[in-house]
Amino acid sequence: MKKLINAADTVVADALLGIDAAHPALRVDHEHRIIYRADTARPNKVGLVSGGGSGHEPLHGGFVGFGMLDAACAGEMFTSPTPDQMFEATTTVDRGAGVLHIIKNYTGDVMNFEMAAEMAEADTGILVESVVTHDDVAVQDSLYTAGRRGVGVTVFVEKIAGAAAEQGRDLRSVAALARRVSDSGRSMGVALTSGTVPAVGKPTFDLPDDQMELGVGIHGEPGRERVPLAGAAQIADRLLEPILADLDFTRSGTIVMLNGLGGSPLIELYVMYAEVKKILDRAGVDVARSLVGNYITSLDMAGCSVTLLAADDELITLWDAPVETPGLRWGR
Amino acid sequence: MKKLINAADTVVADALLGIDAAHPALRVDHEHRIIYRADTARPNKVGLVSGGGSGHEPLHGGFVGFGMLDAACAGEMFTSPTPDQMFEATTTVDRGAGVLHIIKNYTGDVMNFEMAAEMAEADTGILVESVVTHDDVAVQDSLYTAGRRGVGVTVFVEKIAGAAAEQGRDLRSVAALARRVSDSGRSMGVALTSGTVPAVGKPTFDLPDDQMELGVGIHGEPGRERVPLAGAAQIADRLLEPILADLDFTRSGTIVMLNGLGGSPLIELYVMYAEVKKILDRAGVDVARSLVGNYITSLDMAGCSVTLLAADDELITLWDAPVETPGLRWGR
Amino acid sequence: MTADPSVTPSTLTLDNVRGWITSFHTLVTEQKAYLTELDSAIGDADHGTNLSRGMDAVATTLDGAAPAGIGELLKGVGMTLVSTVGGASGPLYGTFFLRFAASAGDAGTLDGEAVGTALTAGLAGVVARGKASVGDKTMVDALTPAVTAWGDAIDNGATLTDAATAARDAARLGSDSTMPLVARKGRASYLGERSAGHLDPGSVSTTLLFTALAQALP
Amino acid sequence: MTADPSVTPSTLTLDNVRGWITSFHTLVTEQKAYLTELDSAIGDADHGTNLSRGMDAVATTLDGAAPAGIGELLKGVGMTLVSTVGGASGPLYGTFFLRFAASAGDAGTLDGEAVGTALTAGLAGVVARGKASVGDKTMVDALTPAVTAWGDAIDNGATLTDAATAARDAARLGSDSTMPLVARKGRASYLGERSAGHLDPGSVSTTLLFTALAQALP
Ligand SMILES: Nc1ncnc2c1ncn2[C@@H]1O[C@H](COP(=O)(O)OP(=O)(O)O)[C@@H](O)[C@H]1O
Ligand SMILES: Nc1ncnc2c1ncn2[C@@H]1O[C@H](COP(=O)(O)OP(=O)(O)O)[C@@H](O)[C@H]1O
Ligand SMILES: [Mg+2]
Ligand SMILES: [Mg+2]
Ligand SMILES: [Mg+2]
Ligand SMILES: [Mg+2]
Repeated sequence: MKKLINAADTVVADALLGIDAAHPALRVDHEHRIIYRADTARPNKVGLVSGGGSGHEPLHGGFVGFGMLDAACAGEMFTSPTPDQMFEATTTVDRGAGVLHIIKNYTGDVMNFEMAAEMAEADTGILVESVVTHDDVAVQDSLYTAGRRGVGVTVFVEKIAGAAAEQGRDLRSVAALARRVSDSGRSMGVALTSGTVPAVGKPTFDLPDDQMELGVGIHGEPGRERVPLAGAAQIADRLLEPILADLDFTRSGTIVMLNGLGGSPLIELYVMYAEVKKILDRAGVDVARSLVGNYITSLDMAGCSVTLLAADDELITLWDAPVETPGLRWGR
Repeated sequence: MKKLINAADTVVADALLGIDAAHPALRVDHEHRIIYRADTARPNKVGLVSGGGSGHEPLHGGFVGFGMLDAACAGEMFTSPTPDQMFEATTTVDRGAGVLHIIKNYTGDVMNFEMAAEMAEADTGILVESVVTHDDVAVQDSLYTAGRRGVGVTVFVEKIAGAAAEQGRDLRSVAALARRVSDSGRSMGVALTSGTVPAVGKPTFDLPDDQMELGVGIHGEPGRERVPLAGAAQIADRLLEPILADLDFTRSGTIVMLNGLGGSPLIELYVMYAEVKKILDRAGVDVARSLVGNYITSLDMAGCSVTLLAADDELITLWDAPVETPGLRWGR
Repeated sequence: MTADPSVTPSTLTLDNVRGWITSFHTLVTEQKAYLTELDSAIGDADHGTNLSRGMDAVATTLDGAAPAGIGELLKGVGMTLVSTVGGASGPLYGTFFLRFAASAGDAGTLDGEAVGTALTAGLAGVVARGKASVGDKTMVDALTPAVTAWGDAIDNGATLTDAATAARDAARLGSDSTMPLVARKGRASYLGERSAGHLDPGSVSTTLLFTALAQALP
Repeated sequence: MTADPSVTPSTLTLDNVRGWITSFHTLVTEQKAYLTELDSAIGDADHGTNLSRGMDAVATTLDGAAPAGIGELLKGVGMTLVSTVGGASGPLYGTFFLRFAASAGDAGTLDGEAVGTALTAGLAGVVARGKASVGDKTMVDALTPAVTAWGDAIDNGATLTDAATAARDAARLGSDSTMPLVARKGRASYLGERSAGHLDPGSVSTTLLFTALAQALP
């Protein structure tokens, strides 16, 4: 394992020091491992809290700031943060209008956030709503399973709900919007190599030199199938096929994210995006907005994921609204 | 070699297709492999042209846009672009006020840009000035060698000269400013692994599991020395020691860039930045602004570099000026 | 542990409970790598790390604490687990101990029936939180038969020691039964058919929980 | 190649020049991997790729072109190299051919002395562009002795064939001499002392250039 770290068990704490030092617009509570906006949101703005295991940077801490999250809770590497973190964040960011929890659908995250919401409502009366993202089409969806994993659409939910909250909408309306965004997105990823969790010290899974893992999860969860390594065009095809089969993206504009998983250089992401765009053009999908880069990663995993969001004019307007975070910034 | 590409010899062309598709604010001349601003700069703005080998994304194409470059020429992987590309870019972006060439100090880049400038002045009368960046302290500087390599400070030159050009300064003044920035920056990098050039198909250099290459170049050029792998704190020390020995950074504000080389995840860059910041604080260096992320990369090389720029109020004001490019964006 | 091993206990004392937690800590520490290895086959390779981080914190908290009753002691355990483990197992083990504690109240000792009631409350909390049924390939597959076995043993007049042994054996059988199952809850469910052929890590740590209880009731 | 091999040529014809470029293309193609390997030791592993990309483009350009004179032909070669090679070798080889072409002008044939003058002009261009001296461990270390050897041979009344052979041998010796040197120009100079013990790739490709000339003047 070759990593720019001090020790496996200090990575999260050390990275939080770096985030704190690098971004004067953020404030970090190191005891609770919470990243806040340094400025105070105005009274009656709905608060937005997200969080999850570390190792997916810039998600979530890199999306804290004007027009997006008010706080992000950092868990251990790939491990959900604990309810007391979310409770602390929730009480801190509440400005009287309640707080929305944005949760990626993993059993641990859902349960920890649930406990935090119960604590907040019981102990303080703060209204909490939550949205659970579940956009990974690699996973079969069913009432009898844990459901689909939450991945790329989480970035869209945080941006769009953040813009709505900044505009002064109330908790119910922001939560409904967030759920609409979550339901309108689909994602699929591919790994060329496994990431390495520092505490484990070796790659999470072995992948032969001539194979790739299609439908991989952002914690290195195995995907749909292991297939021979292919060219960018074929990879794009195999990522988009299940996405386009799952939801009709031809009835509105679409926001597309070509996301790097951490170990793939930008030039490769652009190569992939070119192929994705060709397929979308052929499929009659109108790309209204696009993002290419590392937004929701899996440590040093080589590979990428594609997220499509069916976005009507309201969502696109909110997407375009000003945002000022380390990970996304425009309009200010 | 595991890469998200179609074929080794189409990577640059394919990536340019992706850049074109992803960024409506850019326009790509695929024949000449030039990335332009899609809008036209106003008359009499000094034009800024840079370029270099591909594989360092977002440099340079990701820094084209309002407040930064007018055009970037993309060479083959790690190979300087050719004079006809720079000639074409120069004549296209000239708005009557002349053009500044921003060149990283590598023999090939310098000679190719030189020929382009000769062509432009001889064939069209366009005034061309140039700045050659040479900030890599890993390399011994001397009149009898090719001099230091141009690396991270190039990002600062492009941003600050871009802001000055946007403000309407004339060619001489923009060029002088660019040279001042170039002379005020120092960089040093470290590789944990080698990147792999697609056409070569295997890592440029072998690095044992327990060693790192200190002072590596962005094309995988060997560095100062190969030393045992160390923790983030020691690495930060060994990167900053030669930088701080080479120039006094305590006499003004400093802009710091902690740059990832392409294969290292953001969480590790933050860990490194925390250590860098501690050392700078101890050394009495006042960090006025900072950047943490992938800005000048070396394909999928794991590792990072640090760049320090001694920045007086003028430089910091220009740094803060609005910029709208895929790689850097604020104020708009 | 100050329990006198020569006496067959007829109640679970505060000291027994402390011994239970201490033994669980020891077992989790010993089996940390094994639990993580099980989790790397069908999860994300952290169950051992998670639980041992939590039990280390529990040990630190308990050290020097002088809780007045079983409820207070186990509430502390539950809260510590909730706030240090994270992941799926944190809320689940945390809820288990919190509900057990609530059932135990400020009692200083619990008889076999009261322990059964508290265990049942803990199980109900886990099910309410995780919504898993037996057969979903989770810790519930070990916890459910263990709690049932305890109750049955006490109903049949067994000593606490025998009840704990029966519960431990039932947990182990329940854990073993997860091997062929396809997971329907938790991270392993993403694997679908490929989750079959592996033990569920949480069911193995649950077996440790009852092994620890049996060790604390010698 | 339409040159009649049974006749010892006394001038360099347009056909000889075409043969020179064709042979250089063939040799560069054959030695592409070797040149890149040399460049990976002390450079960036692309000299073979660069030069062969350029010579492939030259071959395509020349194919079907009917230049009126040596100058026109080699100007095309130079411009193609400049616009397709990139890196350090592009401007250097490009400048070499452009200066050679300018010296040759619209002549259809060149005698030995005129070839010497053109070679000298090419060398001067390379030095002006790259500012390297003999001993800096660059292509100049092969080019300089080769040009000198050609001139000396012609001054001593040698045939063009013998002059070309002498130039080729001098280039090779010059290239071999780069082995122990510490590079002072180009990418290898970043290595300092560690550049010693390796051949300079550009000097090896320059040897191929004169090997090709000798092949074209049989
Ligand atoms: N919904 C659930 N109900 C009961 N137990 C569950 C549930 N989901 C997961 N588990 C248990 O949690 C264990 C995994 O714990 P752990 O690895 O610590 O958390 P995570 O899955 O978040 O990494 C599984 O082996 C399983 O026994
Ligand atoms: N300043 C210079 N003068 C003469 N030749 C040079 C100079 N710099 C480099 N070279 C030659 O160029 C060769 C490298 O060419 P190439 O690998 O194609 O370009 P790059 O170094 O840009 O990758 C070196 O081996 C050397 O012979
Ligand atoms: Mg986990
Ligand atoms: Mg090169
Ligand atoms: Mg786990
Ligand atoms: Mg080279």
